[in-house]
Amino acid sequence: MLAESLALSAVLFTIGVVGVLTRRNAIILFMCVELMLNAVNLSFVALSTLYGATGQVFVIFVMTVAAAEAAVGLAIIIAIFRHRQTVHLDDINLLKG
Amino acid sequence: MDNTFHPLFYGFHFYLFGLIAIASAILFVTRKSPVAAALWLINVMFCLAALYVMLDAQFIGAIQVLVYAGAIMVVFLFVVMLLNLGQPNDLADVRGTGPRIAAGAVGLAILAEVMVLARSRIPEGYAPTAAANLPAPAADAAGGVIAPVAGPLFREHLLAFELTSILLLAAIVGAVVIGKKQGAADAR
Amino acid sequence: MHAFLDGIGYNGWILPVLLLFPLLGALVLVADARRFSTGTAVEAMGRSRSIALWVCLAEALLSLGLWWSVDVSSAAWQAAVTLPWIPQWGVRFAVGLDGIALMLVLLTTCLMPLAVLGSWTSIRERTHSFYALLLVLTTGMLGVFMALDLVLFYVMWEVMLIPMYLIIGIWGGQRRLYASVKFFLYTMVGSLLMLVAIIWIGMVVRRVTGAPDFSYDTALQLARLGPIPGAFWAFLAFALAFAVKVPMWPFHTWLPDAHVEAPTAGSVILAAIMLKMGTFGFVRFAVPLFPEIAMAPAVRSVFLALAVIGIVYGALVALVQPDFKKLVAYSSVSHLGFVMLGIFAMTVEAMQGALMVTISHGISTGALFLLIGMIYERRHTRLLADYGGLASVMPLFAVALTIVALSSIGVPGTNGFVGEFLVLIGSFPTQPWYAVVAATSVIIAAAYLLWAVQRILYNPLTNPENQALRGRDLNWRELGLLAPLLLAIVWLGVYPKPVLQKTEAAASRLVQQVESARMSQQRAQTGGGAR
Amino acid sequence: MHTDLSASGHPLSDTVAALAWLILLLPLLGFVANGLLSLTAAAHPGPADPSADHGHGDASHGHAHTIGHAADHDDAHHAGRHPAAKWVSLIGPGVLAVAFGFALVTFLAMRGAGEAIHAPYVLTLFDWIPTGALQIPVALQLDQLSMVMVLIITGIGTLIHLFSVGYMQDDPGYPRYFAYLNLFVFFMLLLVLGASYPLMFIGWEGVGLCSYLLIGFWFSEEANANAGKKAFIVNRIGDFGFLVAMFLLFANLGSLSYTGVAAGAAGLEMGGALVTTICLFLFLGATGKSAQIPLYVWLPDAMAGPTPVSALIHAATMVTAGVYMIARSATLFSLAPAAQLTVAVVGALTAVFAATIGLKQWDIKKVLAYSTVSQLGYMFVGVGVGAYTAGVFHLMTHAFFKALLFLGSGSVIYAMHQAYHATHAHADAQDMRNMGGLRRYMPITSSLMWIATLAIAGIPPFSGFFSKDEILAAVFARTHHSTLAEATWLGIPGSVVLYGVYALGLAAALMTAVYMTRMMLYTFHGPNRTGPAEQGHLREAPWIMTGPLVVLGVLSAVGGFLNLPALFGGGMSEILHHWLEPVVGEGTLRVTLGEAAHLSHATEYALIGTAVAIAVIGIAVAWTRLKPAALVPVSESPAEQGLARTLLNKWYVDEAYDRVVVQPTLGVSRTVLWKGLDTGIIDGLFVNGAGFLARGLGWLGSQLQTGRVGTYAWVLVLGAVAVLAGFSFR
Repeated sequence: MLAESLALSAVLFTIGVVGVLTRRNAIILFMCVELMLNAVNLSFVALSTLYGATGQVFVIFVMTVAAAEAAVGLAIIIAIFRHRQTVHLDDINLLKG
Repeated sequence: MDNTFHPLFYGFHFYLFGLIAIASAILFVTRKSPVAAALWLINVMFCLAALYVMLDAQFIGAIQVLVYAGAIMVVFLFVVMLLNLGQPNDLADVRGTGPRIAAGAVGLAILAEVMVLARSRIPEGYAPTAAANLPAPAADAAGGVIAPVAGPLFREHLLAFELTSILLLAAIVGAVVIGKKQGAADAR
Repeated sequence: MHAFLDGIGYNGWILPVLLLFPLLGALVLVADARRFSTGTAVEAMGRSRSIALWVCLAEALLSLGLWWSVDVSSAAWQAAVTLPWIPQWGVRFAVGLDGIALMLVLLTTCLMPLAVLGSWTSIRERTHSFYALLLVLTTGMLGVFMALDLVLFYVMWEVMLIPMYLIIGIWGGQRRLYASVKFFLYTMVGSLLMLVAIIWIGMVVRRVTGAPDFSYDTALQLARLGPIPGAFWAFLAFALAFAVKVPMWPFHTWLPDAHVEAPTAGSVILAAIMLKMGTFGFVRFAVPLFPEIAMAPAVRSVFLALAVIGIVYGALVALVQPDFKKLVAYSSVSHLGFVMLGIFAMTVEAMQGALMVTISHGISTGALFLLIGMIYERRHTRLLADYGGLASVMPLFAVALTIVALSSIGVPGTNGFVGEFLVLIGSFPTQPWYAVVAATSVIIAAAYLLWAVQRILYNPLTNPENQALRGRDLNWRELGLLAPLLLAIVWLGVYPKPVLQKTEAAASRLVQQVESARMSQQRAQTGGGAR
Repeated sequence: MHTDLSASGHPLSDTVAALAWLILLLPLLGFVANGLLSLTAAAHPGPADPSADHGHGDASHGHAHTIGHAADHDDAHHAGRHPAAKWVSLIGPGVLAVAFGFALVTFLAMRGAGEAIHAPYVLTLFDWIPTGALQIPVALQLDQLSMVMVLIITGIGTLIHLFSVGYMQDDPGYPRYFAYLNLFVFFMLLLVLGASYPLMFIGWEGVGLCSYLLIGFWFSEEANANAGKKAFIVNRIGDFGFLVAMFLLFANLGSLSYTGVAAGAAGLEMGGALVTTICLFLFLGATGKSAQIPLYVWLPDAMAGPTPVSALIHAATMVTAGVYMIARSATLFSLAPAAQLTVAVVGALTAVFAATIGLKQWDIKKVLAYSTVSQLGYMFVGVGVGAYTAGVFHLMTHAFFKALLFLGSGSVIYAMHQAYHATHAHADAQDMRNMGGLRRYMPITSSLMWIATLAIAGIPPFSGFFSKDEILAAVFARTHHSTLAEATWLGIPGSVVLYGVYALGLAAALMTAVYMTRMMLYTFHGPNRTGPAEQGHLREAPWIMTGPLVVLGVLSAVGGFLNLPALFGGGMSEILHHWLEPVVGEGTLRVTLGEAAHLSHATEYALIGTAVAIAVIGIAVAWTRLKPAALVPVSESPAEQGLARTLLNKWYVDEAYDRVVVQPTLGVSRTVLWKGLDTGIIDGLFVNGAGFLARGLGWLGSQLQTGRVGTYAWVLVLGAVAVLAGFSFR
């Protein structure tokens, strides 16, 4: 089942990317990133059947990182929302070049 | 191991959960309201958990459900509720048709490349050494399912483990500081 | 005189003292400025300019001893002083003089007091820093002429650049910022390439002898080892850096802007001394270090062509300049084109002529800029159209301007002629066509300068502002300032023998060295052909 | 200054000739003295702080009024005498008189040495440019040719200096005038006494400089300043030719001194390309200085200077420098028949061309100017055909009668000025239409001017006849059996060319007679047109001015006997020819293939007959056809029509030069070189272009930082795709 799971992971990852590119809402953007991370986890796990448990160890780390990222990201979104009353990414462009 | 005994059953379930995962992922991306999107994402996560279990990563499957779907997605939902973003109508969320087509094209491009790479020969440098090709981490009696994961976690990757813990700590402090009320920050 | 100089071991300490003395003067000025910050601007001006003048005069007097103490006939470096500086890299504080460098050092030290006197009343604010910069500039220039170590040469090259940039940038005219930045970037680009070449030489020496050594003499030995790969690019880097400074034709556009916007003293030094850095660089570094490349027919004809284009182009464009300073700037491009023609014609007469043109151009163009400064102080305009009929209200000025203009045109009996005549007659045997084309600039030079002099001195005195100049002819300071220059113009024109003899030995040594290198290269080619 | 008597063996070395450098030094001292007098009087150093513009200044303003101030008055003649005028009148001419005395004594010493002198006496003073192979000492060469020239210069120079004392006495720039005049004589002497081409070149450019200063003497008039500038630049074009000739000489013969060149020339082969090019470049130099066809345009404008200047510089001495130079390089020229033919042809063409313009000029000085250009053409024909003695002889006689004519016109103009000054009229004092009938008021000047006119026309026994006739005879003699006859000029055989030159010579002689008589008629005969009030004030110029005229009159009358053709003189004949034998003799013989011009007596008489007939016809035609009575003063006279107008406007040559040469050069250098290339391409494209490029790249970079997260996501993904593509296609 290795090939199929890798294919699935690729598809999920691509859907995540398409989501990131198309959606303008910060929250949904975050979720798409989460989806991409999950896709990666899947491929980790799939390959761990071949290369041993280190794959799964990495999945754990990925999850922790994802959790940390989500926490901080959401905190930021909340701070922005409180300040600008919107989560539209296009309106938040203070860092214009 | 399992597939040797009941290939059909194993294969069927595998494809079942795969398709469900893809469908819900597509639906997740196309939903207007963040809440619906979140729920579809949780669904994807459950399918993945199932796949993990089928791939002999039972611990990871449990963690997936427990941490990912349970904790992180709950936080997302919580934030959505907190900021009252639920109304789908006022958010012209999705970009115009032009960017969407472009995004689709990019997605296809990535898929195509991955397919090409998948078929290409794995260069000799990266091929798995014979030693690594030992049988799948059989659930030996003593450690149960977790032992094959816990062993390397606390032996080779101890440092990484400690670092992630520090990372989590930092994230927590960060989230608290950023999330604090605006007024308190100005008081300093 | 010799006994006296040897008695005090003059040659032993003079060159380092010449370098450090102006810096000392600059420090005194800086100290004085801080201690005296209470007084009015006019008092500050008085104090600072007199300090600067005394320092420059002392420097000039000190340097006059060199005329006797330097024995030009011997091949060794005269008054040489070598102190270890950065031993690991083989960099030494090595200074020394030969006939060519001697004349340029004397030109610098003698012109500096005149430059200070020239800006006696025209520089009014921040005078302390102005004169301090002038003194630092002197050190930089003298250092460039004396350096016998490539790294010291490069350091002095940069030390000279910064004060001039500030002088133009702070005390200049309206478009001074544009002009100073352009001047700085132009020279900087060139000199960075030169730095690369210097380091390349250091590395080649290290490869050959084991230890990196930047002294000029070892670099000279390098030339005798025959062709080294990459030597062409090193020569090109040196040549570009000096071509920008000369300025040779395509790289000259910084000169008119820098001259127009620089204050009088800045213009005088820029024209009289700093342009000679380029030609001195060619004579001292670019050609001797890479003789066979410099004299390769293709390279040589390119430089000759650029020189001659510079001569005719500079003269033609000077013909149509409305601004007198720009006119003189373009005429400098033309005169220095003569120097390059003399250098690359590579005969003793042409080389002597080239050195004679550098000295006489320094004197006559320096005097011309001083005169422009004087009328600019009175009328605050540089456009020739605003003047007319000054000869009847300012007779002394008229006499001085006529003599200096004639020397710049190159009328026999003045210094201009001797140099140009030697360059042309020296370069004719080897480059007949280049010499003839260059000779046509003699006509155009007469045209543009006489036309300019006529528009200033002669035409009817109609402009009331010019009539107001009636009682304000040159004052005693300005006359005292011009007297040595006019004297030098006539003296060098009638009896140039002493100067020519001072530079003859060095010039003929250079020519023989380059000719022998070229002959050996040709033999190698013809001989090599068989291999 | 050590007089290195290396030529001590020379017979002249112990005589007064050793002090030849004194002749040279005296005018220089005169210049320095007059210059100081002029400067000290005019110079008032300004206030210490020049930029303090305190309006019109304090007392110093008033004081400066008298000195150097009047120069900007239109009429510079009456602003009050210069305080140092007394001293200047003494120094100026005095210095020259002493020099002339010295020259005479040296001349007598040279005659005394008689035939013993074959080698020139070279007196080396000090080293000028000692570099490598080029050793140019400041050396004076005293031989027969330079002696003749020195005598002419100092002799006529003294007379003209005396005349100028009277003429320029009231001019405020009086010391400045004499300073320049003395400086001019110094450079002219240096030109003729120099022992090498560079020395001659110093004198060459020096006289050009002094003519620039003197033409533009009244510089407050823009026309005068322009004329001075034009003279210097046109001379400079000639000097370019001289320079290139010197380069060729040095590069090929290795030496620049006359003796060295003469020795080197022996090795050159006859009619070779090298020697022809050298001679042609020398001739280019000569055309610049002696106003021949291509470069003559500056001489008529040079009349803007004071009249004595025109007499000295633009008639007697400077313009003859070209003739002297060709005579001096006789050895070179005789080796290049093609070059000699060019000289002769250009000389003949100039003679005719200038004469045509002279016919229709109204300004008395312009008539004389064009007559000078024409007579110079004659001299070039003389030296061109190898008859160097004839050329020098005509040079000498021309110096006599042309100086007389110019000074005469000077005293006429002076008288007219006095008249107009008295009645405060503002009419042109030089225009012949305002003169007429001056014979009654200025009998001496008019009779002396008649002598000069007859001389220039070529009426025997006056000097002009002998010198002009000898040139024409020499041309005729060389039409067959001479190196010139065999040579070809642009394909035309030599003899045909020489016949053409002879014909042109006769035509020029005819026109000379016509315009000179026209000038005399209009100025001295017929009714007076100056105006009733002024007539009272018309009178002879003071003796200080008319004295030199008398001396010149005598010289023009008897000058011809210096070189009588062998036909008449018997023992007394060809004195000048024998005198110049050692210097130019050898060159002449080479041209005439060894024998002197062996015209049979019959042909000589025929030639003399035609020449005299031409002169008489010319005068008669002018006398009968011209009606001075019909003339009216300038104010009322109608504009010229047709050919007369073209001649008056000198065939529009100046305008042509301006449109063909001057304007295009200025236009090209302004639009193409300066604006186009310099500021446009080099500055605009490269320098500022580089700056613009840097700024552009900066701007481009900033466009990426839009602040929108979406953009960054896109860039990220595109980057990933690119990387993947890279791998997949590897």
